[in-house]
Amino acid sequence: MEKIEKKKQSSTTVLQSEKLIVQFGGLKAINEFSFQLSDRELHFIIGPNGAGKTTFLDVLCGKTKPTSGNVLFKESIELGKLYEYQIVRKGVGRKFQAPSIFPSLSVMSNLEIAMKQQKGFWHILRAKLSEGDKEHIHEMLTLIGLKEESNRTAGTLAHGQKQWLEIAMVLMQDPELVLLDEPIAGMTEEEEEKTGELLRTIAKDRAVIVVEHDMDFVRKFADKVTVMHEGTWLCDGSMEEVQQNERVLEVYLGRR
Amino acid sequence: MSYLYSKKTLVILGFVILLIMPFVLAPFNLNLLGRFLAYAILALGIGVLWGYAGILSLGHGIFFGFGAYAMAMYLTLQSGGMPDFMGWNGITELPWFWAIFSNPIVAIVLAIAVPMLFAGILGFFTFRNRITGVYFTILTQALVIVVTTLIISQQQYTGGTNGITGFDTIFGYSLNSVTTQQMIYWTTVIFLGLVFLICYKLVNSRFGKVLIAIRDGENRTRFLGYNTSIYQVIVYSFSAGVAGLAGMLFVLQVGIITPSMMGIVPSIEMVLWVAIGGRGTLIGPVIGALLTNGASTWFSQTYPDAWLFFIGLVFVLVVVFMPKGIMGIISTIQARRRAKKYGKDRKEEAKLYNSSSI
Amino acid sequence: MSSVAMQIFNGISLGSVLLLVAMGLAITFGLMRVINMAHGDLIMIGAYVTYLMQVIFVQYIPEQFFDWYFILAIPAAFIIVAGIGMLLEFTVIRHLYGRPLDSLLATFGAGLILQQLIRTIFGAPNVGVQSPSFLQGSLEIFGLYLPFSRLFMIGLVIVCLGGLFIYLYRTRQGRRVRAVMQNREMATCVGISSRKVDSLTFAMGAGFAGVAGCTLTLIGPIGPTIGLNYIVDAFMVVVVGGVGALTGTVIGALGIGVFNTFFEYWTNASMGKVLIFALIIAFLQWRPSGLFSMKTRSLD
Amino acid sequence: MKKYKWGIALFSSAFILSACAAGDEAADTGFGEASAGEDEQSDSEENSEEVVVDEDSIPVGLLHSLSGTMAISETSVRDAVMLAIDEINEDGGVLGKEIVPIVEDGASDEPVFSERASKLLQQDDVAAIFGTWTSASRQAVLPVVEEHNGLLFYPVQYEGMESSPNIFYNGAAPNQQIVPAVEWLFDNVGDSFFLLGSDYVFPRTANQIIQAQLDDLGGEVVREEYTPMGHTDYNTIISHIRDTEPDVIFNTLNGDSNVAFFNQLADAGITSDDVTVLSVSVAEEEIRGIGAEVLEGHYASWNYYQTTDTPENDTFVSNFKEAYGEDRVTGDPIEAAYFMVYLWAQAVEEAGTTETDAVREAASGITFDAPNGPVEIDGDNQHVYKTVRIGEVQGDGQFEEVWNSGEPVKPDPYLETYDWAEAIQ
Repeated sequence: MEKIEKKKQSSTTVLQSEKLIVQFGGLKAINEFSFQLSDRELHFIIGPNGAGKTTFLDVLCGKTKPTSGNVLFKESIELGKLYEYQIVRKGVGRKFQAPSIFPSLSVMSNLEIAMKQQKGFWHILRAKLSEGDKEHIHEMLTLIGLKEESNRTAGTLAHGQKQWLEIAMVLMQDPELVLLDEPIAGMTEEEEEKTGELLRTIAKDRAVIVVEHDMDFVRKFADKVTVMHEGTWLCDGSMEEVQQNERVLEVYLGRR
Repeated sequence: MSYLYSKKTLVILGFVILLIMPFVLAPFNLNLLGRFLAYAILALGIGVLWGYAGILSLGHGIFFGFGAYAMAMYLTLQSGGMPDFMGWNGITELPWFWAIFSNPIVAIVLAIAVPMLFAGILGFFTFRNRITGVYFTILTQALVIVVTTLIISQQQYTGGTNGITGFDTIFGYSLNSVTTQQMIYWTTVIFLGLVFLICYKLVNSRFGKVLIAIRDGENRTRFLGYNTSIYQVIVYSFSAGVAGLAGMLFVLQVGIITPSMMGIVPSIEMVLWVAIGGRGTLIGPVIGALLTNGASTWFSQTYPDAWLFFIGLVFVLVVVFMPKGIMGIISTIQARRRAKKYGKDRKEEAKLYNSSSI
Repeated sequence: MSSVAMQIFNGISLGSVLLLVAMGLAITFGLMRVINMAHGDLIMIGAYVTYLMQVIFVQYIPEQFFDWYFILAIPAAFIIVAGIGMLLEFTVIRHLYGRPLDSLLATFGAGLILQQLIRTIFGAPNVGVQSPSFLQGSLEIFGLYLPFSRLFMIGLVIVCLGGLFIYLYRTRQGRRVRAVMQNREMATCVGISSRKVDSLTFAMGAGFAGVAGCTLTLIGPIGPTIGLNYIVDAFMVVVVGGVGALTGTVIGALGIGVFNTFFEYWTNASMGKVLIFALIIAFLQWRPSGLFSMKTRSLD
Repeated sequence: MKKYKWGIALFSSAFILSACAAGDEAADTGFGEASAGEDEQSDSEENSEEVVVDEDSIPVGLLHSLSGTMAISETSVRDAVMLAIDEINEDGGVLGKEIVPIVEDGASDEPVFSERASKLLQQDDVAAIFGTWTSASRQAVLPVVEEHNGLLFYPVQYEGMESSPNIFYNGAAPNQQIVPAVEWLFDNVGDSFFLLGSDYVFPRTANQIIQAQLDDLGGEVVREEYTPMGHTDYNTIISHIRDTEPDVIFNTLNGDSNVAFFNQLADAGITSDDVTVLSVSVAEEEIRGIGAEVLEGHYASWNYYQTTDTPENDTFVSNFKEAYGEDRVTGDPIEAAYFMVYLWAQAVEEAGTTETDAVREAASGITFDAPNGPVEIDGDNQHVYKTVRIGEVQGDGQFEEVWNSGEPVKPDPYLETYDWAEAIQ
């Protein structure tokens, strides 16, 4: 019932999954999960450990192939059938849970190779950093507050700075859909706040899916929340709505 | 910025020193240096592959061997027609895959192209199937066994364990005359310079940065939209081509190539030159190849019974305690000096900025 | 028909040799991710321990007990080579955890040192040992000749595997080993000394190399450089079987043994070798992480 | 700042260059400090750095693998050459001068052999090189000695098909080992042959010769098998042997593989009563590695055994044991390495100089009473006349001679005197 309603509302659906199943051996990490995402939406996915949140992101970015079902990006692109790099080139960017930047390259170089560009080797071999590119990178550095550190080796940045750098690397690709896996893990309160603001800025131009555990953070910044449980869809809505949901309380608090 | 200038100057200075060596060294020593320089070219290829792209191949001996065999086949054909071993192995007509090597240009092109193609095809399947790291390394060892066993068992076409030797002229000049050897030496130096330059351009381009990215996080690079396996194939193939070139120059100065020079142990030793010199740099492999071979020549002359102890110990110590090799020590000393000069608080910073790209 | 049966036996017997050689490596490489190129040289030392044991028996023990030298040599080889392994772990390997490719290069250097050490002590020429009389000759059934030495090796491999299995899965110490290998940090948190476990595990892997060296004296030469004959084969077994999976190692060894024997029987020894290694390369394209692999969910 | 770094880089390249030049200096100081040399000479050891070369001495090169896989065989050969040099020096040397050995390690690596050979010829200016074992290493040295007009004395039996004016071949040519062995086996044992060898040049060439010879004799080759170097599993081969039931296994395996083959043959219950194995690469030294008990009753074909009954051999064996230990054994290549030094010394005496062309000329027809009997250099091909001997392995690891050719056989590396060998020439 609910689902049908939603479909009507969203004229610009960015992402849509129907009855997605991912199986590891005997375990169904994702079981008939259906999901929908509108453009410019800051969408949080929450759920207890093992709910399948990260696996869902893995499917979206091509790291894991679905066992059955598929995910449609921009209504026509079947993500389940593409390689990782092809998915990226279609406009899906992902930030991983542990900061995975390139420690031995400078901050600048990290962004340089992340930049939206033709990424075939022939083009890359001859590529030069143009003034426009530099300006673009500097804008991004300003956004994440690392302007001063542009020549520093990325491996020497502080933890929070690495997280931002990775977000910046995702943004440099100018994606239409950004996937973030626990972006504030290990951050100080101040950094969390900054990250939240950053997410809002990002979501102005594109759809964002965030997997997060920190409920205060979710409450503060989420447009919409989807709750997953044991690989299935449990409910969605605003944070307030979700918090009222009987089944969510059951799952989180073990109430029956 | 000023040191960048002087860094280049010093590389050029080193290059010039190498160029004038024929006027300084006796022919025998020149020949020795020449073959070390051929090794240095090989080491450069391995250095780019391993130091920058993080791919450890323990099978570069076969690419080196391909190049060497190609040149040796050409030299044999133009020195005296059909090789002796075919005669007493009952082969009366030159097989086609020998005949094409009678043209020097074809031989030189194939010496580089065959390794590149071979590495390209193998790499295409291997990297596409995401075989990297340790698995790739072990796979290259299997490859060495396949190729060397084949060469040995096809004695009638390859000369078997004796390899190919006994050629003594090139373009009508005696291969062993002092002038010819000098020419070959200079050719080697010039090719070393050229390969160095190409590698330098390569690793300092965006391509080089992508290679480092693949080394440090292959999956992450893929999620930036790069088809990493193509990059790996390209750099593997490039490195194989460089090895082929080195093999070609090597055989000109040594006059023999046998399957035992392409085996597992030589292939590991090639990598160790790079480790000793310093991976992740370009000067490191060159210095490593020259120093290790120079030292092993000197040591085994002086202490023939004990030099294995020594070289084994050096390998262990370098890999365990100096993972960046000689170049690593140099930059540590340098960082320390800089720290002394600018005070303690800059010490950390000094470490941060030592991203040397040569 | 009987020749096919004979080849199957030959294949199994070659497989058991490969398994003996690879078992220690399956531990050091499979469980600890250390690529021990000196494994072949540890095998070589195991063989020299056997030789030494024979020399001691010939000189000091009455002749009627001669055959016992071999029985005693097996535990002796295990203990002595395990000791050398422990020393190697302490001096070299422990600095290299998490750097598998570096461990390959460093242990290659260590192997050179071991070779030269043995050459200095025992001289460059090969030495010979006499097989104990109870392992000479062969069992003849249904027109097949099954050499006692081969049957002994198959038996020994089963015993070693059984011992290893019981150790890993049925003892406290074994549980600790598995705990450390699966999650080092977690294991340290619950109070397991990972240093001790590393050291013991590596020593055990080395010890099995010693046992392999000891039994290889029944069929092969003993010289300072014999390690090289076995090391690459051993790696192939572990990789084909799947790193970290003992079952895989067993199947990998038997598979390579049987295929190799048939290839060799149908063509010749060189072509057999070429074919089996080509097959391994092709196989790895199909299953990059071997027959049995542990799936992990972490990035890289 | 960076200059420091590059200073080190330059320093290290300077080091390499000086390493290259190290040999040079050694030679130079040798000549320059001739007078100071005598004191050092008295306590000089085998170390080549301490070798002092002056007008009263003649430098010779010893080029063998002292490390790597071939060290197994080659160190004993080097020992034999050293023994001969010491003996000659004790007798007053050559041309009244002392022979000074300069030992180099070929490291079982062909480029190293060629490099060391050029070092010996160019820097040390040696009068002759004694050395190499494998055909590959000999062929690596061949162009070097030809280019610099040096002399190489080669001590091992080999596949023939070669005669360089700068090499003296002191081991058996095929017609001094393989051909008579096949003939003897055909006459005394049987006519079906199983050919087994390591996969390299000598076995493959030897087997071609045997094939041609058996075709001529009316014998049969039931199967030809080659195993890669370092092969240790002979079960499959043994199955083939069972299947084909040959009278004779003609064995050209190299040292290491012999151990595996004979052990496994014995384990399979196949003894010398069932099939006769004749080996051409198994000498006394190899028997010790294989174990005499599994070899007992099998045969070998050589020109010399430790048990060869000549007065020269008694002296040789006792001197060898005295010098290197009671437990050491001699053998064919060791003996060849020993007498080739005497042949060279005699040729130098004859020529009155160590100059290559003169020595080569003088060498033709030189004779010497070697431990294996009289030997003579054949001036046509620079091989040596030698007596062929077939021996049976005894329980103590020694051979008992069962047949010999009676007189030294003329070497014929290209088998020109055999009609059946036309296809191979």
